[in-house]
Amino acid sequence: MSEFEPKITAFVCNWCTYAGADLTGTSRIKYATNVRAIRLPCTGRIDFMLVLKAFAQGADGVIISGCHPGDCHYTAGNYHARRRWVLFRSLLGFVGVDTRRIKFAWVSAAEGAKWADLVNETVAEIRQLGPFKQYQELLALRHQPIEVA
Amino acid sequence: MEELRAKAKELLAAGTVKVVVGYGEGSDKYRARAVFVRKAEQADKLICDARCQQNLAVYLTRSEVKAMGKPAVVARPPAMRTLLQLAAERQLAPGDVVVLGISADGKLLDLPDFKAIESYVATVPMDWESNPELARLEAMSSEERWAYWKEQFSHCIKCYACRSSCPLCYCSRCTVECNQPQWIFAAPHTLGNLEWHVMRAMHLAGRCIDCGSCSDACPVGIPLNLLTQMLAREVKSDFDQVAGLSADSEYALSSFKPDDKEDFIR
Amino acid sequence: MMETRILKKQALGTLLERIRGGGFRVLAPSKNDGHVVFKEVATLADVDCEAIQTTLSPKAAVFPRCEELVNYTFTAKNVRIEDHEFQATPTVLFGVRPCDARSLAILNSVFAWDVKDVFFQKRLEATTVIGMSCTKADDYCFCTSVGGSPGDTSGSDLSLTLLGCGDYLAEIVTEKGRRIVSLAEDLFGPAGKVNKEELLPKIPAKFDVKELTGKLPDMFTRNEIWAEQAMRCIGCSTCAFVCPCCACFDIQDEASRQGGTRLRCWDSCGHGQFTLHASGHNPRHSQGDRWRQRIMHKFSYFPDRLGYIACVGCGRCSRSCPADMNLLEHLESLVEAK
Amino acid sequence: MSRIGVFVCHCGENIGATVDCAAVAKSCGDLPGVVVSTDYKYMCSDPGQNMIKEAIRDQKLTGVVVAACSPRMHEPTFRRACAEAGLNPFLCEMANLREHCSWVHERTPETTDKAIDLVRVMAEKVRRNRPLYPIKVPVTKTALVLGGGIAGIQAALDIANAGHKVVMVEREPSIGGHMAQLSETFPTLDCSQCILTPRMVEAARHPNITLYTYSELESVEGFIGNFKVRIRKKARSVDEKLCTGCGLCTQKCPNKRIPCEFNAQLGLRSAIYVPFPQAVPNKPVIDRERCTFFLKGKCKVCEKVCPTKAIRYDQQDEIVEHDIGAIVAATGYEVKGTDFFPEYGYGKYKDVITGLQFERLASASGPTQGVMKRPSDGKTPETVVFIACAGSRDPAKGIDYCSKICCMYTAKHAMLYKHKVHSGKAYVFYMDIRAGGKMYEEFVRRAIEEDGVKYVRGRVARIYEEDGQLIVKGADTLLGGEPLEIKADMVVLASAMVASPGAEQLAQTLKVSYDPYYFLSEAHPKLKPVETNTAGIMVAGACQAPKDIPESVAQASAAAAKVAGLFSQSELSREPIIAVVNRSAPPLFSTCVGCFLCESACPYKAIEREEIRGRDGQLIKTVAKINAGVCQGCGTCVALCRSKSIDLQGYTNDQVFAEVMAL
Repeated sequence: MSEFEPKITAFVCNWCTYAGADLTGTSRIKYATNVRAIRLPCTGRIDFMLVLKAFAQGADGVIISGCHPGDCHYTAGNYHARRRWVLFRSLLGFVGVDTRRIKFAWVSAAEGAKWADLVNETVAEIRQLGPFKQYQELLALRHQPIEVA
Repeated sequence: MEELRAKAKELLAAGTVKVVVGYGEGSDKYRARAVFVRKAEQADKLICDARCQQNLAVYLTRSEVKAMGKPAVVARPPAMRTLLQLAAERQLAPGDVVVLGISADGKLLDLPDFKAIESYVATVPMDWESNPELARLEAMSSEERWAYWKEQFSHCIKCYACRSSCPLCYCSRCTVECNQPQWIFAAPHTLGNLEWHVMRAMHLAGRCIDCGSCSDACPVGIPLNLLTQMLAREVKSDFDQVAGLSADSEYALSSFKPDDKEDFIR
Repeated sequence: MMETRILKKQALGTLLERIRGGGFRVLAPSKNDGHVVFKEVATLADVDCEAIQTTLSPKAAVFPRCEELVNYTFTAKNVRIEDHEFQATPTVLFGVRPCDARSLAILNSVFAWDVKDVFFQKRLEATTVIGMSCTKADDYCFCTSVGGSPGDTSGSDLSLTLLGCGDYLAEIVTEKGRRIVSLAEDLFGPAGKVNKEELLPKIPAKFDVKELTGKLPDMFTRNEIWAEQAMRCIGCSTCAFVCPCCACFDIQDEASRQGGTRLRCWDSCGHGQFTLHASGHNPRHSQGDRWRQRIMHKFSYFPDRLGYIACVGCGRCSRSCPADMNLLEHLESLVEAK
Repeated sequence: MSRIGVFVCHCGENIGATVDCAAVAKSCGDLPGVVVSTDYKYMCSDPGQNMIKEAIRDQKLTGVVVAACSPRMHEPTFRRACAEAGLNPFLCEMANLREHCSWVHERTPETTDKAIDLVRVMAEKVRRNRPLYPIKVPVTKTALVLGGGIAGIQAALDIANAGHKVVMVEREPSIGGHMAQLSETFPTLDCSQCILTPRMVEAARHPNITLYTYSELESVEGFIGNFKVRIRKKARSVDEKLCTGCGLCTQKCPNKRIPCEFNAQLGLRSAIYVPFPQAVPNKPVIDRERCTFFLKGKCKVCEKVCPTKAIRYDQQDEIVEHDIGAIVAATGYEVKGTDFFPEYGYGKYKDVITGLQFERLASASGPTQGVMKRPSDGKTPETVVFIACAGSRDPAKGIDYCSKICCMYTAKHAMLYKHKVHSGKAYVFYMDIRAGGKMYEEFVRRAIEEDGVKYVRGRVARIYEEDGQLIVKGADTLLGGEPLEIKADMVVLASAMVASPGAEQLAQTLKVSYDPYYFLSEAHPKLKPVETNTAGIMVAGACQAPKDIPESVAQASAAAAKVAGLFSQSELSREPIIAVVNRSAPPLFSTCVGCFLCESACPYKAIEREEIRGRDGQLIKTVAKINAGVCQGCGTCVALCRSKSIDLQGYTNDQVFAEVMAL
């Protein structure tokens, strides 16, 4: 049986994490192929609904990463984002989502190695957690006719 | 009750307000309903007793009610908090509304302005501070909570009574109605319902004044206020902010402190 | 003349077993966190026929809250569309109140109007209704004002009426009903003389529905009436969703890059967005406009075009309304209006 | 209907060796809306770019995806190419197959799959791209130079000489910076002050330069071409207009026991003081933390003696505001003090000094008038040990980098010492000698060969005091690590150069990123070494990284050239990646309900209020409006807006959503 390969969607800011991931490349540090990064200008731009949409597209895990506090290219986008994540994460936890499936990290433009570690660790952890069956079950249920209350 | 009627009469007779949004007799002896008293002589329709729990502030942002002219509103503490929050969100300006405040024990309060409302609501505890159901859910394992909410959300028929009854859901276009892109599965299947309720709770995080209208209105009995209560508690514990206590409060999600909680961030 | 039998009190559970054994799914009123709704039941113990009404009507069995219509897949440069092939599950709706039972025919009149809706038809075809006469009513019930009665058998295939002794009077209304009885002939004894009317609650007619339907066409422009009635309406669609007769639906596409599914979901004319045009114009701009539509549709357009009043007087809308909009009260005042 | 072209670049072997580019091109040809999909060795080469241009023309493309390197690298290149072919440049997107794929993965089918996914994401995005047009903003042709050291002075003079106004802010009471403290400079042994002070005077007198000393940057708002800065002029307690700089006050001040900053704590100064004789401006300040009057309420000697009545005890800090078009940060560095080194006595041995202190000892204007006397007892040190790499290149100390100037100044120090104390012995402990630079190697060689400085390759493990002498224990690694013990009269640490205090706060005020050592980050290490990633803000000198004088000056001139370039246009074109509040048909006009919760979330205060009025002038509603000149396009408001009434051009909800759905 082939090992479960998690599907992971990453939302990263342009100035720190995307650049940091560029540096990972420039430094030729290898990491797992499971992650697809979506580039946004700032963590402040990351709508929490995007995370739900990533799960609805079958992601088993999500990475959200941007500039360290104080480093935001836009001064404070990451601070606003951080508050949003505090609440969103608690809310998902409250409805029973295993919040280990969403990784938050500050990765600066200088932290190419940290990006590689983050990806590898996330892949390893999600591999351990297994497919996001709870969500996938709901996805599959979508097209069942709802004939009863 | 007589005091309330007299006050309403006075306000209408003097032309201070054009409509008094209050409670009147409902379909049966268990129900009260919103009434819109526009003539002093109709003020006797107003009642005030334990049945009168609907948050009437919900009507203040409706164009039909706005068109009537300046309103007075019969407000219990949750509705008072609503008025403050609506003011903080620029949906009401001081002087836009006369408040006929009703204390928790049913007395008519003299609340001439927002400052007075602020002082009063500061003394009223909110339900989220002590709801045992919150603690019960939190004591569950993640899997149990998921099972619980999956069951609850499977009942949701997406009638949007939660939204319609919520005095802070005053948007002219709700996210669920955006279809370019379609952010939320609008269909009433469990996943679509989960997305809807998570989205709605997030949009009320830091704004919900805990009136419980959403769960009261839900025809299938989903305890939706647990979601917003849990967030209200987080907002208090993590950011030390409480919605609905001040007419110029900061919104928790558009303010920050450099040392906000981040123990979950690598 | 319809055949009547007696079903022994103790035999009800066995009947359910036989029905299930006959390959039917049984949907019956059942408790759900304090609400009684139609759910699949395994045994009689799951069934709760005590409540005057279930919170939601049984219409989902034939008109699901959400159902798949069409699937499509994206290929290299094309879209492949596939009809959704489905087999309706043979279903017995058990313990259906006479008002709800009548609603299926009303729904059918819409879904079989010009185009026969295959999804609805297949489900209806596969559905057998075992009605249960009312033993009590409340102030929200007004079936008798819109042509029904607490003992009406017209929408049922098999109708049960609780007798004083605890046994049930069984009226076999249709061939489908007879099939159910044939699964358990031994449980049905011969019926003696029963005065059914005596067993039923008395629900006096509250208004003359003919007068109402006659009057409404001229009331379209009476905006003040509609606005006044709808003043406290908060514009949710609880009334429509709990209604056994409301048939409005919305089409939702759920697509991903591989393809998608077209879903039919309940919708309501009470929603502000229901008639919102792409231009931004909304012909039913105010809640009063939408309330008028609701009333006109049920009591004027529907009878005019389909011969049915799209209301069975179950009273659910009024019971569930978060703002205490009371349909009966509003209908009465319309009849009285000058 | 979209007509998308996909262009997959091999980047030579860089992508091609790991990703099956042909397979990517083939697979992406089947994506919806894609009409051309092809691969090529080097897309960024002329033939590569021509291929794209031809496809745009021939195939009437409505969108282009270049699957190549990072968009941070070549997005401008390909967008320009598209524009040249008549396609709006914002209809071109890049999929990062190199940095995010080929360079970080092995050649496996999964890597190619990922590459296809990355292209698909961008193809889905580009289908939803809309043509965008640059935003024109006016440019205020006044530069702000932060820091009055040699870098700041050079930048200010160059900009001012190019004909533009300059506002120069210096934290200390005088400009001059560290260079003013130096005795001689390598490799020519020019007198530092002799070459610096004329520049200081020139800067102060320049008609285009407004100088604020004893002042600090309070806040910066706005953006390139349109900054609004507030500068805090700290209270000097002296009316600069009346003061003639006669110096009577400093002579008569009764409190003269204050360690002198200019002399690196080796000398003393008064409470009212001019930092050094050639200070510019040559006007004193009262050190309020040490002035007897401010501490005890009595004294006022300076006021009594001042012939022009210029003393102002009640002077308040003053905030001045300037409209600024560009900013040059030249805030310099500091060196680690001796207290940083436990192994060298934590600063408790008076005769263990830093290189900067040595500069003052060797300086003719210093506390000893340039005579070599050791701090503890004033004795002429007969044996001096110089320790290079004190703190630098030492991960254990948290300073991994090379301070760069120490090799050279240590050679200079040893040489100066030998020139002053002919009989003295000078030892230099070093790790490596880094003497890259014009005449640098020759200079070090001269110290060794002509002046007889003894270079020992090795580290000093410990210094302790014994009988009034410093025992320096080290090892000579060239002699196989043989332990070495030197009895020294004085030890000079070439202590590490670090970011100046407050650098982190400055970076945050300027919204400029910085490295883990708080040195300001340049926008690109090679190609944009003087710009920061915040448009309109340049860096010069040692605030960016350790540098010597010629490098600082060169970078300052480069920064000045960038500023002059910016100021050469009267308006500036900005990327149209900004937020926009929607407008819709009446009666809604916009889905914005005017809650203005976005207002405080905007880091730039770009959200304004707009009143929508009917034809009769009646107010219909008040909605949010984004100031296109101020918005920087972070999108925080977009994610915050509940009704999705704000969108971000270039990263619209529709685009981002489609990207997620493409996975």
